[in-house]
Formats: sequence, structure tokens, C-alpha cells
Amino acid sequence: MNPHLLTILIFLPLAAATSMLLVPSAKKAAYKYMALTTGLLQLVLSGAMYHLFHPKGAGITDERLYQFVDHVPWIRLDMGSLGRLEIDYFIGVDGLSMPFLFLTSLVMLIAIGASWHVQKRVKGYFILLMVLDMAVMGVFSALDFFLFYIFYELMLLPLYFLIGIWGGARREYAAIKFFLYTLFGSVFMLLIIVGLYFSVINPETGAHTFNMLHMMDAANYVPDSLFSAIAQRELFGMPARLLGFIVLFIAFAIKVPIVPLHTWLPDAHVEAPTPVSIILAGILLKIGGYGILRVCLSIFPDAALQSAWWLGLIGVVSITYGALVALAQRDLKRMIAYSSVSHMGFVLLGIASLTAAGTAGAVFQMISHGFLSAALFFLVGMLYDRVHDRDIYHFRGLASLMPRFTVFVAIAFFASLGLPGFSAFIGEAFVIIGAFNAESIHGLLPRWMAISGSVGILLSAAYFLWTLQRMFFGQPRLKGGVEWAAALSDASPRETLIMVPMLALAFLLGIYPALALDNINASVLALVELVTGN
Amino acid sequence: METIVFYGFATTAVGSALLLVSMRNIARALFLFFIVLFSVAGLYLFALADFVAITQILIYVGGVLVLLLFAFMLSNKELLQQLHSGTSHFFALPVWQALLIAASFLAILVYTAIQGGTDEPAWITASKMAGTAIHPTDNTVEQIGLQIMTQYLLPFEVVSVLLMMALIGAAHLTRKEETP
Amino acid sequence: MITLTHFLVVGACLFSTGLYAVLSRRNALLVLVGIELMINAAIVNLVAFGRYDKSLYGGQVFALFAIVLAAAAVAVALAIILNVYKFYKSVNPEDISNLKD
Amino acid sequence: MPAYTLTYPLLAALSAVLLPFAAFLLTAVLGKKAKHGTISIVAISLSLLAAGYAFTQVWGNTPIHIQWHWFTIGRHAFHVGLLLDNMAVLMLVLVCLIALPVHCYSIAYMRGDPGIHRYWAYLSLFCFAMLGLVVADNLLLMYICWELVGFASYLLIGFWYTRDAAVQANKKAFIVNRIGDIGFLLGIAILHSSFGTLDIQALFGPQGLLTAPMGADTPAIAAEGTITSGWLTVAGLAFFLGTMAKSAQFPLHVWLPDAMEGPTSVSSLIHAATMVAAGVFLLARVFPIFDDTTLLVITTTGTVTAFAAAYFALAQYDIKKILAFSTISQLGFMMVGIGIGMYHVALFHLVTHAFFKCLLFLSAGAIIHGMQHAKEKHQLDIDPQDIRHMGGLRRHMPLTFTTMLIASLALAGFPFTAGYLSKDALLVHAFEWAALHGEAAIAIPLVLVIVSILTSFYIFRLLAKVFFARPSVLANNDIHIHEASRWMLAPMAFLAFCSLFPIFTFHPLNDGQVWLLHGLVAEAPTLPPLRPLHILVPALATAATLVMATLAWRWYVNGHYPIRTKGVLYRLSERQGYLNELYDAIIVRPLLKLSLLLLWIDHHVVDGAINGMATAGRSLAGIAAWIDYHLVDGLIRLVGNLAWGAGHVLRRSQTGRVQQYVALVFFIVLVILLYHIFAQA
Repeated sequence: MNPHLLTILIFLPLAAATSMLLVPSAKKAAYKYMALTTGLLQLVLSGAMYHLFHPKGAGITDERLYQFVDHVPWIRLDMGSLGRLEIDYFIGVDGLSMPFLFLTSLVMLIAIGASWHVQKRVKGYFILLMVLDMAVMGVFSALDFFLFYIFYELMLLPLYFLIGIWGGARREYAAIKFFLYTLFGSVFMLLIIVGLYFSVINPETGAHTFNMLHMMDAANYVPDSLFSAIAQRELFGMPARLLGFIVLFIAFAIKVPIVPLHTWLPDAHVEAPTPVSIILAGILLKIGGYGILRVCLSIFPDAALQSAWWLGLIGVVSITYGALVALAQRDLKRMIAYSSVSHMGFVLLGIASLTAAGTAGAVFQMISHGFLSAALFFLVGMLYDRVHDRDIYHFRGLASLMPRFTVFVAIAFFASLGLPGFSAFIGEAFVIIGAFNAESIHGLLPRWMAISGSVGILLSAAYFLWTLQRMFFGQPRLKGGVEWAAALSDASPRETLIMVPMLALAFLLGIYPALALDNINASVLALVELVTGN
Repeated sequence: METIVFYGFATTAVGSALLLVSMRNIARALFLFFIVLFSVAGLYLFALADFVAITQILIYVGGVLVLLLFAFMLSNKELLQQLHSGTSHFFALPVWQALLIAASFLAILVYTAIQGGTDEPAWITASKMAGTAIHPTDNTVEQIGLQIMTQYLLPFEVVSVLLMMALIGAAHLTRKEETP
Repeated sequence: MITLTHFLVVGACLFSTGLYAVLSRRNALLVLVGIELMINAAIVNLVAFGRYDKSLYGGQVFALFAIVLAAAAVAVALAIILNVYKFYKSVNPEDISNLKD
Repeated sequence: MPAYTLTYPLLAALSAVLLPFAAFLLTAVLGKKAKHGTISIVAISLSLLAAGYAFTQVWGNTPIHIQWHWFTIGRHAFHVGLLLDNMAVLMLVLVCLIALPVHCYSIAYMRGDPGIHRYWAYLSLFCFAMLGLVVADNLLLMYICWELVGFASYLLIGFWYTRDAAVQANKKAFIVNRIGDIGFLLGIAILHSSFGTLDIQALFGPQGLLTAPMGADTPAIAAEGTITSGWLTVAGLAFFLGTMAKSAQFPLHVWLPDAMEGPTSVSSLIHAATMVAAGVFLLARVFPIFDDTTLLVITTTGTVTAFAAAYFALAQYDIKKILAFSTISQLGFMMVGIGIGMYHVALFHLVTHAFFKCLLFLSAGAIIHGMQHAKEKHQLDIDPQDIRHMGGLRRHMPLTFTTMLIASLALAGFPFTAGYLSKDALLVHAFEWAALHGEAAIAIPLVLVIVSILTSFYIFRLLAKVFFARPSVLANNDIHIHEASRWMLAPMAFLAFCSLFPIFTFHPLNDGQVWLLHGLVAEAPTLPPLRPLHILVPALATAATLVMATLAWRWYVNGHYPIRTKGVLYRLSERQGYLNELYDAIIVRPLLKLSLLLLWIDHHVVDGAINGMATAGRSLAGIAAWIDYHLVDGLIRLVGNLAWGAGHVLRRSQTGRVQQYVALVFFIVLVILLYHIFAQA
């Protein structure tokens, strides 16, 4: 087994992007095929890694329990009285990140497939896509906080341009909104990172370190430092560790997104081109959830325990609020965007439950939502490509015109609303079961939260079915009349080729969740143990 | 007696000069100038500079003034018209400014003159003490002739060349252009 | 005995009068006359001071030079005035403002 | 401990479940090539054979249980498995036994429909889900199948998706069922958090966690593996909520009448015989969980449902709606059976009801089919399902009439029919139960008696109007309604046979000898019998049925109709208690309003705040820019401007006038002199 497999996986897209730079701009087709090749290679690579991954050995705080680890000193700088700067190129995979790596490579491939007909500045587009790919992979595998932050910020840049250049009518507004929102979170994150850096010492070298795994161990904190659990320092009148947790949580929660901070999402999703919407919904939102698990919970377990109730509340509010707003939407893409808010609320609820079932359910829900939201946005994109309209009331009876498309939509809708047999069901059901168990296990979440969360399942059925009824059933009646009817051809072979694997995967995970859960489980158990102590 | 005559000359000179500058008619102004020059020549006598006074009358009255009159009269008719009516804005813009500046100068000069009267420059006092001042009985013409031929020979020659240049220049300037 | 101060005051008066003429009169000839007045004032001073210089007679000699040069200057000036008149059809210095910015 | 070896009965049951699924996949893949439906029919036939084999092996023997590891979440392993006990195999056979005739019937009934390949696929999917539901060995698996039957039902109700009513109805059905699903899910969550397992046998089996100590006696603070009595009640109610939606109990029954928009064959299978009965099956499965409170709730709800639905059925004109309300009413009966603890009787009623209600629907389908053909042939402007347009059909469709009569008698609980056995048994047990539960409890059996009288009335009203009354639209002798085809009649005949007593007992008047009850009774509690009632109640019920039949004849056939159609009670019945309007007003519209409000808030308040912050930031930047431009840069430009201005002013001095220059020169000399003078002074 090549020890640098993970590095290859991360930087493969960068290599592709570099070679794309060398290809003259006139050869538009070359870029697509290069990107496709990269995507396929990545998929194969991450698939192989997924296969090689050993589920039992995964843990959270111990480097030995990570797999595919690449740990090289990167920046060593003597800073005089401030000690030595120790930044490592430190990447590795555990049960939390492995599924996301696979998800990323798959969704990226889908996105590349969805970009097949991009006409505008093809070269720049695919290069940005590749850079984004690299950054996302890096975020999911970085174990050095500094490295993590670099990848995290690097991710923003291509997205900003992808939305801002290739987006819809209000693309600039959306791009800037998205950028500022995320930057708002990450800037404060940087402060906490620096604070952590000065609080934590590498037990082997005695230098301050950015190593996340060291940050997770309370013994590595300088006794009187800002974030030391023993020192109980206060900052702005609140415990410093709690503050650190909250700031990091907000940074990631913006990505998730949680309800008061969600308004970038509908705009960004609606204005972004279809492939970027797919990436946004399929991967980007997951970075928020992953960050909360990997960073907030692991580094500040005590603060996480204190705030679990609030996290759960935010989750519940997101679930119901997102679902209700989705119910009122006229724009199909916007409706799906709000449904993402609702579905990601389940993730938060599951994380807040701090039970193995709830947290594993949350991770599973993220993966499932990755496939399904990608599929949903792709489907909306198909419709939009044909008639450049997305208003729900402008369509009626599409089932008669586009039967295969309708089948896809119906499957995706039902899978999203939690029909058993599809992955979302397992995720949502176990989030609710976990949230329910929380009271009897450690009493962090009251049971009414689980019950309110389940109302979200009901509402999601309401808006999805209502949309299905309004747009797809009934006698065909289109705003654009005959012209539209002619334009609305059924799903093409390319589109079918993209849709089928995604829906098949959602189905496969739904009937055999062990495929993902086996890998997730050990890490989730370790995480829950780290936080709750049992 | 001597003082009264001096004051008479002085008053004549200054009064004519004031009249001159306020005169509309140029011809009359020129004649007033004539009077001024004579009076000033008279003043020179009181300063024991008889040769200078003679020269003043000879050159100024005989040369300059005649030149002015000739120039005035030789100018063509329009110029005369112009000269007569050239006083149309006599009290135009800068009169009060000119008056102000002139008066200021007068005040300063008089002030310094009086100041100089009270505490004289050292060399004058020294000259008075040594008795080297010119006496009314001295033959100034002879002395001047000697001085010019000895001490001031170079300036004398330079002045003569300068005069010649001035004359040639004046002649060149006033000659008629053959082709306009 | 006429004191030096008397001469100086008379010179000052003449100078001021000439200065006024130079500054205010609108006729080039009279301006020229004003200049002459100022020169005369200067000569008065030269002569008055020259009384105390018996050895060199500097005051009187230079008074003579000044008189001569003034005459030459008048000649040249008149020539210039005539030419200026030919050119501008005016002897009013107000009208001759080619130096204006 | 569950077995891990696949024995033949298990294999049979497994194949019975999976065959329809295979048929579904095959049909879905083949698409339009699978119009004939052979695949589905073959699959269900084989399922029936397999189920029959399993039944013979398991019935009366010890339950067989097999499970395979499915996945692990946290420390809890979840399994997928089969549990074959008496209840399961009975339902297995029943579902197959009902499904097969319906499949056959569908061949004729759905002939010529352009989307028939979808129909077969959906039907097979439904059979798979339903069969999976009955053999599932744990609650999670059961829940999955539970939702899948709901999904299949959604698809089938909306089968004619271009009809607005159909798609409204299927949406409504799914959403209302979702309410129940949430209850089910919460029940699962409660049990899982208390016991850490969802295995049915481990929880509810003879030595199950819940069977031995009843909830009321457990200590207040629950340890692992036990449950507080409060949560036990909640769990019971949660499961019952699931049942209420699926089995259309008041007030969640509203979806079922609307679900009649689906093809009639579907209504007969799903919305009459099997799926709606799944709720009863679930309650029977989790029976040990119910404490007295929950049972009382179940009983009361069942009674109310039975009465309300019977009442609503009285004034309906749509033939299928009458039958739908009849179904709801009968499901109420079954609920009462569960509620009084006699779940084996409830299951028995479920079985008999499945046969005769399915038959009723199939017969109605035959009538509708005939009417539809007549309508198309003669260009009539009628609703083929409206009984006011029918009448005198006895002569046109004698065989259909016969089968329908048998089914109606069974519904009314007439002797010699299966309905008599089960329904009167339920009534008798209700009285026995009431005797144990104080004076007020007697209201329940009394209401049930009234309901059964009403039932007799509405079903005879239906018969009278459809088959005997003077033809209204069909008065024209040219119009001929054809008898149903052979493919339709054969299943109907089969079901008619099943609606009679012989297959249940050889003693047509005594329910005590029904073999089916004997098979189930071992696991069920019993009530102290009140012997006289076993004679009295059936006799009275039969008498009432006869009276009602006469009454209906007099009113509808002879035309002595005494009731004003404008009366409040009548309209209340016709409009189904205005429940739909009520829900629309108090739930649906406020919810939509709320969502619009939230959208407004989202757009104007939440996003508005963000945009406001952006605007504030931009204004701040604007102010800074203004300051920068006007003050900071202004200072610089002021210097420049000053220089320029000074130059501009000084430029004025360049008049070109020599005299002014001279004046200036002298002025400056003057100043210098003054300076000197003052400096000296």
C-alpha cells in the first residue's frame, strides 16, 4: 500500500489543473475530458481507500488510530521568545472523514458530468473546479489545524468565482454574500486557532503546535494558558473554552447552515450554476457538520457538553423552520435549498444528542444528503436547462411529458422525505432515535426535541408531495405553451447515466447502511466517549 | 539772505514740479520742466557746484528739453491729438496708489534726511573737522577738469562711448522704414 | 549756511514728485519727464554730498556724468516712444500691455 | 434465541415476500413490455403457494424466528429477520389469498389502460411491502414496510395522475399516514431508548421484556431494560397513533374516502382488505405494551370511529365512498376488539372482513365498470359511481348481484356468513368487557350495537338503490349494462365463498368453534364469558338486520322516503361531518399562512438583517469614503488649490502695465526701507 495515497488523492486535481493550464484555450473539449479523467481516477482511488480502510482501528485522538497518515514537518520557524513555530503537513483519515472523501469524489464526478455543456470560459471553469476539488479533499483529511484552515479558506476562492462568473442573474450579490458569510466565520476561527496554538504544546518536542490531535488531549495544554481546561480562564466575561467552542461552532454552523445564519444558502444555491449547486449542497454543507464533529466537539468536549441543549434547539428550529419556509416557496431550486436547511438541521440535532446512534445518524444523514441534494439540484438543473424557468406554478403535468424525468424526481423526492429503503430514512430515523435516547443516557436533550424534529419529517413530506402534485401531476399545462412542451424533452442518456448511480447509491445505503456505518461507527463511538465520557 | 534765496529756488523747483505733474497740457508741462531745471541749477550753486549748474542748464535746457520739444512737435498730427486727449483718464486707476507711494517715499526720505541731519555720517563729520569741505572760494572748474582727466578718466571715456551708442541707437530707431 | 538736510529734503520732494509722475501719468512723454525729475533729485543729492569731498570731487563729477547720461537716455527714450507710437498708435502706457500674462 | 439456519418454512416465507419484489423490479425494468401483468400474477400465485406451505408448517406450532445482522449503530446491532408465528403466517396467507383474486380481477378491470405496466409494478410493490410487514421480526423492519405500503398506496391512489382529485387524494393519504408514521417512529424510539432492542420476540414474546411484568408495576425510575409507566403509556399511544392513521381511525380517517380515487381493484386490496388492516395487525403485535389507559383510548377511539363512519356512510351517494366508510367503521370494530383485549377476535374479524369487504369492492368495481362502458357507449353525462344513477341492475348483472348480496349479508352480520361469526363475537365480548369495567363502559357495546344496526341499514340502502330501485338514468330500455367478464367474476365467486362460514367453522352459528380463534387464543387473554349474551346478541342483531332490510326496501324501492335531505343531521352525514373543511381551516391553511409568514420573515427579517448589516457596512464605507475624499484628500487638494488660487490671484497682477510694475517695485522698496527703519529703531 502506497503510504502517500491520501496525498495523491488530494493533489491529483491540482496536477490536473496545472496541466490544464498548459492546454491552449481553443481546445474546449480537452478540459472536460481531463476533468472527467481526474474525477474517475479520484473515484477509483477513494473507492480503493474506502475498501482498504479498516473500520475497527479508527479512533479520534490517537494518531496511531488514523489511517493513510502522512506526517511531515512543514514549517519550523524559531520565533525567539514566542517559541518555535511548528506546522506540519499532517493528513490522515478516520471513520468520520473516510465516507466524506468518497462522497466528495463522487459528487465531484457528478458535478463534472453536469458541467458538460458549459460554454463560457471553459478553461477557467474547469481549473477552478479542480482547485475546489483539491481544497475540499484537503479539508476532509487535514489533521493540522493550520493546514485545515488553509484548505478551508482555499475552498472559498474558487467558489466565489464559480458563482460570481458562471452564475445566474444575481450572481454577484450571491457570490459576495456567500463569501462574506463564510469569511465572517472563518476570520474568528483564525483567532481561536492562534489561541489554541499558544495553549497547546507538543509533548514530544515541547514546542507549540497546530496539531489537532494534541489539541484534543487536555494534558497537552499549558497549565495557565487561555484554553486550558484546568485554568478556567475567562474572556469577555465567559469561560474561554466555551467562547472558543461557540466561535468555532458559528464558523462551521454558517456552512451547515443553521437557521439565523442560513440566508446565504438559498441565494448561493439559486444563483450558482447547476454543478456548483451540486457541490455546494453535496459537499460544502457537509464541511460544516464535519468541522463541528472534528473540531468543535473533539477539541472542546466540555464546552460541547454544556451547549448540547442549545445545539439541539438550533437543530430543531432549523428543521421546522426550513421545512415551513420550503413549503411556501414558488421557486423549485429555492425550495430544495430550504429543504437542505431542514435536512441539515437533523445533522445538528444528531450531533447535539451526543449519543452513538444520534451522531452516527448525523454522519449518515450528511452522506445521504450529499447524494440526494446533489441529485435534486441536478434534476432542477435539467429542467432549467430546457426552459430557463423554475417557478413551480409555471409547470403542470410534467409526468405526461417527461416520464423518465418524473420517475427520477419522484424517487429523489421520496428518498429525501425519508422513505424507508433510501438512505435519508436511516439518517433521520437514527437522529431521532438518538435524540430520544439522549435523555435516558445522559439527559442532555429533552425528548420534546426529538418529537419536534420528527414533525420536520412530516413537513418534508408535505412540501415534496405538494410540489410533486403541482408540477408533475394533473393535465399538462405550461406557462410557455407549445414551445416549452417541445423543449421539455425527457432525460437524455448522459443525464440518466448521472442520475442512476446517485439514486442507486442512495438506495443501496438505504437497504444496507452497514456499508457506511461500519466505517463510521468506531470513530463515532470514540468521539462520543471523548465528549460524554461513556 | 542766502537762505531766503535758497528757499526761493527750492520752492520754485518743487512748486513747478508739482504743477508739472498735474498739468494737462504737455507743452506747458514741458515749459514748467524748463523752470524746474533752472531752479535746480540754482540750487546747485548753493551747494558750491557752479560747473554742474552750468552743465545742467547747457545740457538739460539746451539738449534734453529741446529734444523733448522737438520730439513733441515733430510727432505727427495724430500723436498730438493723442497727446492732447491722452489725459482723458487722468484720474484713472492708479492715481491714489501713486500718490500713496510717492507720499510714503517723501515721508521716508524726509525722515532719513532729518535723521541724517541730526547724526551725520562719520565721513562728513570728519571732513568738516579736517576742513576738507569745498569752500566757496575754491576753483571748482579747474579741480573738476583735473579730476576728470586723472581720477575719472575711464568713466569719462566710457560715458563718451555710451553717448555715442545712444545717439546712434536713437538715430537708428527713428529712421523711417523703407518697406513697412 | 545751507545745511545738507535742506538739500536732501528738496531732493526728496523732487523725487517724490517725479515718482508720482512716473506712476500716474498717462503720457509717455510726461513719464519721461518724471524720470528726469527723479534723476535731478538724485543729482541734487550728489551735489549736496559732493560739498564734503574736496579731494576727489566725486559728487560733482558724477553729477556731470549723470546729467550727460540722462540726456542720452532721453534721446533713446524718445526714439523708443516714437517707435512705440508708430506701432501701437498710442503713447498711453496703459494700452501697451504686451507684457500681460 | 433466533435460529440462524434457513428452514423450509422460512425459505417459503422469504420467497413469498421476495417474489413480488422481484416482479416489481422486473416489471419496472421492462416498462411497457410488461402490460399483460403475467409476471405479477405468477409471482403472487407462487407467493400464495409458498405462504400456504409456510402456514401449514407453522400454524399451531412454535414460532420460527431467523435473523441476520443488518448493521450496527453505536453499540446496538440491528437485524433483519423473519418471525413466523401464527399471526404472521395467517396474515401471510390472507394477503396472498386476497391479492391473487384482485390480480386476476385487475386483468379485466384495467384492460386497455395506457399506464397498466405501472399498475402491475405498483401492485407487486405493494404486495412485497405488505408481506414484508407481516413477517418482519423487528419493529424497524416493520416500520420500513409500514411506510412502503403507504408509498405503494400513494402510487396506486394517484395511478391516474392526470386527475386532480386523484393526486390531491394521494398526497393527502401520504401526509396523513406520515402523521401516524411519526407516532410509530416515536414508539420505536421510546422502546429503543428503554430496552435497546426492537426485536418483536424479545420485547413482546412469551418471555419478552414487556410481557412478564406489566407496565403499571414497574418502578418509577427505569433502569436499562425497563420503562416507566408514564413512558409506557406514551409509547402505547404513539403506536396507536400510527395505527390511527394507517387504519383510518377517527379523526385521521379522512384520507380513506378520498383514496377511492384510485382504481377500484386497488381500493379493494389496499384500502379495504389488507393495508388498512395493518394497523390492527401492528396493535396485535405490540399488544403487551398497552396499559389500561391506552386500551381505554383504543376502545373509545374505535367506538367513535365505528359510529362516525357508519353515520357518514348513511348519506353518501358514491358507491365506493359508502364502502370506504363501511371499511372505516369495521376497522373501528377491530380497534374495539384490540381495546377490550380480545385481539384474536379482532384479527378474526380482520380476516373475515378482508374477504367480504374485498368482495364488496370488487362487485362495486364490476358495477362501475359496467356503468362506465354504458356511459361511453351512450354518451351519458353521469358519474358512473353515483348510486342515484343506478337502479334495477339486478336484471342486468345477476351474478354480480349475488356476490354483492352475500358480501352485504356478511357485512351486516347475517347468520351463515363469516361476518356473523366475527362481528357478533366482537359484540358479545364487548358486553363482557363492559361488565368488568363499571357502569359507564356499557355505553361502548351499546354504541356498537347501534353501529351494527346502522351498518345493516346503509348496506341495504346501497343494495336497494343499486339493484332494486326504479332505474333513473337507465330507464331507457336500449341501455344495457353488461355483466362482468369471466376474469372478474371468478375472483368474485371465490371471495363470495370465503365470505361464508364453512371455511372458518362447521358450526355456522357458534363462534366458539372457529379454528382460527383457537390458533390465536393461546396467546391472548380471555374474558369471563356471559353465556346468555352468546344467544341474545346474535339473535337481536339478526333481527335488527332484517328490520333494516325491510326499512330500506320500503324507503328506497317502494319510494316511501321519509327524510328531508336538508336536515342538519343529513347534511352532517353527507359532508362527512365537515371534517375536511375543519382540517382545511384549522390545520392546512394556518400552516400555509405560517409558512408564508416565515418566508416573509426569512426574506425581510432574517435576510433583511443581513442585508441591513451589509447596507450599514456600505453606508459606513460611504461615510469613510466621503471623509477620505473630502477631508483627507481635501486637505491635499486644498494646498494645491491654494497654490493655484494664489497663482491665479497673482496672475492678475501681471497686467502688462509698466507703471504698475514700477509701482510694485517702489512699493516693495518702500517696504524694505520701512523695515530697515523700524529694524534700526
